[in-house]
Amino acid sequence: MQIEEKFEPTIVAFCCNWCSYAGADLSGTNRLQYPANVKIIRVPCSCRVNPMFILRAFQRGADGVILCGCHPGDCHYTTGNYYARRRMTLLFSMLDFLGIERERTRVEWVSAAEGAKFAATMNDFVATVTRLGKNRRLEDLRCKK
Amino acid sequence: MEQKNLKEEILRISGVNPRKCMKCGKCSGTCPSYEEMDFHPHQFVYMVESGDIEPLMASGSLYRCLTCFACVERCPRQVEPAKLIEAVRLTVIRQQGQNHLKPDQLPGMLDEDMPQQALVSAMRKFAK
Amino acid sequence: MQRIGVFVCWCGSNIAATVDVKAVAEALGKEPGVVYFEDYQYMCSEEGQNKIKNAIRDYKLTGAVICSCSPRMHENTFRKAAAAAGINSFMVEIANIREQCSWIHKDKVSATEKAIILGRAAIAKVHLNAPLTAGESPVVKRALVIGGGIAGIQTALDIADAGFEVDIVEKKPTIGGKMSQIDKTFPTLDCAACILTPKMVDVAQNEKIRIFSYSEVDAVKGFVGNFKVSIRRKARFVDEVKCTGCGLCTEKCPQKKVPNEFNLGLDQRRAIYIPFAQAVPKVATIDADYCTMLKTGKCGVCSKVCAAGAIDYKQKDTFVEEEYGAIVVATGFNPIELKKYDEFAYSQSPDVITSLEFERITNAAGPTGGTLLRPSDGTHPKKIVFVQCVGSREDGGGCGKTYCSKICCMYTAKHAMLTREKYPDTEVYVFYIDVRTPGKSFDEFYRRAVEEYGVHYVKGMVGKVSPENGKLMVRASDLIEGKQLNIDADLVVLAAAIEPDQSARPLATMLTASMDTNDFFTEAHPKLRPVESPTAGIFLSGCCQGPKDIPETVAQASACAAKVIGLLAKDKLTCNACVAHSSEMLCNGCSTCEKVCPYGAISYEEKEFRMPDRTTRVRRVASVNPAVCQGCGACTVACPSGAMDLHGFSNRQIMAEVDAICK
Amino acid sequence: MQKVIREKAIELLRSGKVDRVLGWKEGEFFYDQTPHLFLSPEEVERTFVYNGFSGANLSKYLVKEGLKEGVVAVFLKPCDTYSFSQLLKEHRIARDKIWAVGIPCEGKLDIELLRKMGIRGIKTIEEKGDELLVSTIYGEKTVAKKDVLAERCANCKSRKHVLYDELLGEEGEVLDSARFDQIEKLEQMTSEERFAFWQNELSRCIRCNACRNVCPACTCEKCVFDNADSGIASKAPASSFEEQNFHIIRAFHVVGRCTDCGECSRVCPQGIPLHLINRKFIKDINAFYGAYQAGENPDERAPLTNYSTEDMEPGDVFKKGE
Repeated sequence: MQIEEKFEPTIVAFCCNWCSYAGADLSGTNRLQYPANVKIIRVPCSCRVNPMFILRAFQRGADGVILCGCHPGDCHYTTGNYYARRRMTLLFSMLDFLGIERERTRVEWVSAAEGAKFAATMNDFVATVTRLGKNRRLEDLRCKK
Repeated sequence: MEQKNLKEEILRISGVNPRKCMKCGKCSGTCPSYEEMDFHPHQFVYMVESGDIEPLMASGSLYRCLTCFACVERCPRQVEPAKLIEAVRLTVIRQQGQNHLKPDQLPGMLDEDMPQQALVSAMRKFAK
Repeated sequence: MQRIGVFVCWCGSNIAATVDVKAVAEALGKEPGVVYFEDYQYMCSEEGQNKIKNAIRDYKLTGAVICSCSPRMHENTFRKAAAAAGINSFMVEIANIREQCSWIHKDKVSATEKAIILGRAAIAKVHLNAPLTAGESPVVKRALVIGGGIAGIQTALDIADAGFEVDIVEKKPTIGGKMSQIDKTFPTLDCAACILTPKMVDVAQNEKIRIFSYSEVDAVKGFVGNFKVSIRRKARFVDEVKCTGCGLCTEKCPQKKVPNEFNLGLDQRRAIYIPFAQAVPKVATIDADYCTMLKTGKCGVCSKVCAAGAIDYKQKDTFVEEEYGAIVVATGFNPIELKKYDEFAYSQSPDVITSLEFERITNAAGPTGGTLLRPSDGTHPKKIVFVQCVGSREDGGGCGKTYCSKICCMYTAKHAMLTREKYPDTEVYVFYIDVRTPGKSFDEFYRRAVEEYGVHYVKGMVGKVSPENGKLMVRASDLIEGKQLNIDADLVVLAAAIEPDQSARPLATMLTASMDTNDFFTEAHPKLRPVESPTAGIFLSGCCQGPKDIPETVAQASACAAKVIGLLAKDKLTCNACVAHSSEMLCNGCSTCEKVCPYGAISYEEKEFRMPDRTTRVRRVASVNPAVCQGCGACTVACPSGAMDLHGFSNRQIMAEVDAICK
Repeated sequence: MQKVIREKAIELLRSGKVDRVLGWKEGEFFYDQTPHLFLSPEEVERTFVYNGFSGANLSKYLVKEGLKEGVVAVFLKPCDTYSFSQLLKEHRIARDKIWAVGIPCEGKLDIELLRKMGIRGIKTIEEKGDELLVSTIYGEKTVAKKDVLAERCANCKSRKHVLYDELLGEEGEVLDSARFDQIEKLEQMTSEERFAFWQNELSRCIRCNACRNVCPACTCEKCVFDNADSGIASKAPASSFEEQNFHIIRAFHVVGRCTDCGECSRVCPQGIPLHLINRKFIKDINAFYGAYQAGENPDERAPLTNYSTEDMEPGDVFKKGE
C-alpha cells in the first residue's frame, strides 16, 4: 500500500524591491506566519518580471507563481506596475486559454506597510495551490531528476 | 437676578475663571458623586461660562456635591469646579427661604451610624 | 567558475532559534563553486565582517553569499566589507533567512530546509554575478525653484546664500504667494507683509537669483544633476525691463471691472495691474481676458500714459531653455472650492466667507482698508461664527478631503482673537470638532483667545446656515451641554480645507515625481527623507508635500535648500550600478524599450557594425544612458529579442534563482 | 490579375525604377509556390504566378531586401500591407528601398481542404466566380470556393491596403470578420477540455521553427530560442510542455505586433492552428484595452507599451465570465 504524503507545493513569489519585498520583510518583523512553501525572489520592480520567468518556474516544477508589486500609482519607478499589470493580465488569460489552472498564477499589490496583507495573501495562495495539487500540466518532465 | 449679574455674582463669590476650562472632563471623571448628579462638574463650569445658570440653580446636583475637592485637586488648568458649585449653591441659599436643610428636619435624620458632626456641617452648608 | 564563500548568520537567536544554522552552512558548503562556509552569531558585527574579509582574502573568494537578515537591512554593510577585502561589492548576494524565514516559521525542519533553498538561490545568482561599477555624471551647479511663495523664496535665498545660482519660476505676476495675502501671522501676530516683503526684496536684489514671474514650467528633460527645463514666459504685454512700476497705467486704464484675484474677488482692479504695492518684480501686467485693446484693438490708454514705453501689445509667449542640477517643487496650496457645501450657504450669501477672504477683509491693504465690514452691506458685524474643518477630515466619498488641513485651528484662533481685540463688542463663536494646536506657543495662543479674549469655543459642528432678513441663522450643536444652538450671526467664516495647487499634478508627470491620492507630492521617506521626492534631484518645499503653517514651511524650505546645496556641492554624481544595457548585436532597433522607459534613458543611434558574415552594416540600435537609468527593468521585458538586460538582475540570474528554488 | 501584375513587374524592371521584384514563383505542383526574387523581365514572364495559392506574405523578406543595394518592388495583398506597415513602425525596413505595389486578394485556398475532399493530382485550378474548376490527372471537378478557402481568408479581417506606393485594382474595405468565433468556442470549454485540445494540437509540434521563420513579426536579429546566452535557448521539443513554452513565449513576443496574417498556421507542416494563440491575445487586447490592430496606425502606441491607470487587474479576467 502506498502511503500518501502530504502535498507540499512549491511557490515562487516575485516581489518588487520597494513595496512588496519590504512588505514581506514587515510580515517577518511582525512575526506573521505563512507557510515555508513560499520562496521569494527579489526583483527591482514588478515590470522586471518576464513571462519567461513564470513559465520557467512552472517548467521546473513550481506549483504556483505569484507576482507582488507596489499598488498601481505607487510604483517606485512611477509606471512599472502598470506595464506589469497589462503583461500579466494577458499572460494569465493565455495560460487559462491553454488549459492551465488559472488559480496557479496570481498578481497581488502589496505595499511596504502591508505586512499583514502579504502574510494573508501567501496563506491564501498556498491553500489554493495545495487544493489544486501538483502542477502537471506545465511541468517539464526532463527537468525531473 | 438678571442672568448677566447672576454670572458675575457667581464668579465673584467663587473667584473662579471658567474660561480657563479646556473641557477635558477630568473633574467629572474624578467626581465621586457623578452618578447622582444631573449636571456634572464640567457642565457647571461650561454652563456658568455660557450664562446658562438657572437650570443649575434648580438642580438637585448642587446638594450632591460633597465638596471633596477632588476636582479642584486634579483640574489641569486650576479652574476649581467645586468652588464654582459652592458659589452656585450659595447663590441659591442666599435667596429668601431657599434653605435646603431646615432645623426641624434634623430629628428625623438622626441615625446611630451617622456622626452628629456630619449633620451639623450639612446644616452649615445647606442653610443660611 | 566562481569561488564562493557562504556565511550564515545566527542573528543571536533570531535566526538560530528556528533555523539550524550549522546544517544550513554545511548543506550550502556542498554546492558547486562553494569553497568556504562559516556560521557566526552576528555577521554584521565588526568581528563578523572581519570573518568575511579574511575568508575573501584567505580563500581567494570571488563571490560571497550571506545568509542573514533582509538585504534592505545590511546589504550595504556586507557589500562594503567585500569591497574592503578587494572584491567588487556587487559580488555579494544576501539570502534573507530572517524576515522571510526564521521569523515567519515555527517548525525548525521546514525553516531550515527553506533557508537552504534560499541560500542555493543566492549561490546560483552569485555564479552569474559580474563586477559592476557605477558610472558618474556631472552636476550642473544651478537650481530651479518652482513656485515663488514663502517656501520657494526661503529655499531660493538659502541656496543662493551658499553661492549657487537659483531661478524661481512663478506663475503669477509677482512672487509672495499666499503669505502676501495674509494679514497677521500666528502665534506672534506680527504682520505678514512686514516679515515677507523684506524677503521678497532680498530675492529681487540677490545677484544669484533670477525671477521668472508670470512663467510656467513647460517641459522637463534629463535627470538628477542634468535637468533641461523649458520655461514658458507668458506674455504680460509689458516690457519687464522698461517698466518702472510707477503704476500710472493701472490708474488710467478704463477697464475697471475686473475681479481682483489678489483680494479673492472682493473688489475690482483694472485690466492692467500690479497685484499689490510691494509686488516683486514691480511690473505691470495686462490681463488679456479683459484688456479692450487686446480684444478689440481699440483703446491703448496704458501705452499712451506709459512714459517708459513699456507697453507692447504684440508680445508673445517666449520660451527659455535652462539647465539645472536640482529642481525644487514649491507649488503650494489653495483653499478648496466650497460651492458644493450648500449647508453653509457659501454661494448664497456674500456674508459667508472663507478664512482667506476674512484675511483680506481685515488686512489694511485689503478691500475694506482693514475695517471689518460685511461684504453684503458694508456694516460692522456684531456676531461672527467661525466654522472649523470645512471639507477637512471627511470620508473619501464626498467633495472634501480625508486629511486634517492643519493650519485652520490656529488661524481661526487668530481671527477670533483679533476680532475681539479690535471690536470688543463683537460676539465670536468658534465651532470645532477638535482644537489641534501642536506647535511652539500654539496652545497658549489658543488659550489666550478663550481666556483673555472671551471667544466662545463650542464643541460641535454647524449643521446649517440660512440667510434670513440680512442675518445668517446658524444652527449648530453644542455637544458638551447636549443641545442645539441657533445663532443669528452677521458673518460666517468657513475654515476651508486646503489642497495642493492644480498645477502640481501635471508638473509631477513632467518631473516623473510621485504623488499621493490627494495630489500631495510623496517624499522619498516619510520620516527620514521628508524634503526629497523619490525621483532623484527633485526636492519638496512647503505645502506641495502636505499642509503646513508658515514656521514649518520655512523650516522645510531651509531643509530642502540644505539638501539641494548638498547635491550642487558635488562635482560628480555616482549613478546606479544596476542599470539596463543593450546587447547591440541582438538589438532590432524596434523602439519598444524606448516607449516603456519612464526616465527617457534609452535613445537610438545608427551605428556601423561588422556582422558575423563579415559584411558591414549600419544598424539602428538602442543605447542606455546609465546616468539616467534607474534600473526598473521595464525595457528588459518589452524587448522581444532579449537584447536588453539589467545589470544585477539579469534574465539568467533570475532564472537561475527560479531553477534553484524549483529544483 | 496575374497578367496585370506580371505587366507591372516587367514595366518596373524595364523602366529601371526597381532592380528586383519580389513575387511568387510557380513550383513543382500547381499549388506549390515559393516566394521568389525576380531579377529580369524574362524571369517574370516565365515563372511569376499570382493565383489562389499565392498566400505567402512577402513583407518579411523586405527586412533583408532593404539592406541590399538598389530598389526592390514587392506585391502586397491587403493583409500583407499590415505586416509591412508594422515592420516600418519597428524600423525594420529601409522604406526608401522599397516600391510597394498593392494588389487585390479574393481569398487564398487551402490545399489541405481540397485533399480532404478527396481531390488528388491537381493540374490546374480555374476560378470562376464562386466556383473553382479543378482539373486533375483523374479528370475535372467543380467545387465551391468557400469550402476550400483558407481559414484566415474565410474570416478575412480587411481588404484595405494600409500602405503602398501604387495600387493595382480597386481598394477594398475593413471587414467585419467572424475571426474570434473559434476563440470564443474554446473559451467556453472547461479548463480540462481546453488543455486536452491544446495538448493534442501542440504535442504534434516538431519544432521545425517554420512558424517563427515565416512570421513577419519574428524578425529578431537573433531569436531568443537560438541564443545560447538567453538562458532559454532550445532547439528541439522533448516533452509536452516544451512546445507550449515555445509557442507561448513566441506569441507573447509578438503581442501587439502580430497583425493576424495567419502565416504561422499556413506553413505549419503539422497543421497546428497556431494563429489561434496569437488571435486570443488580439481578442483580449481588444476586450481589455480597446480595439487595436497592429500595423494599422503607425503612430498608435502598442497595448504593451501603453497603460491606463484604470486598467483591469489580472484577476479580473476570470471574474467577468463567471
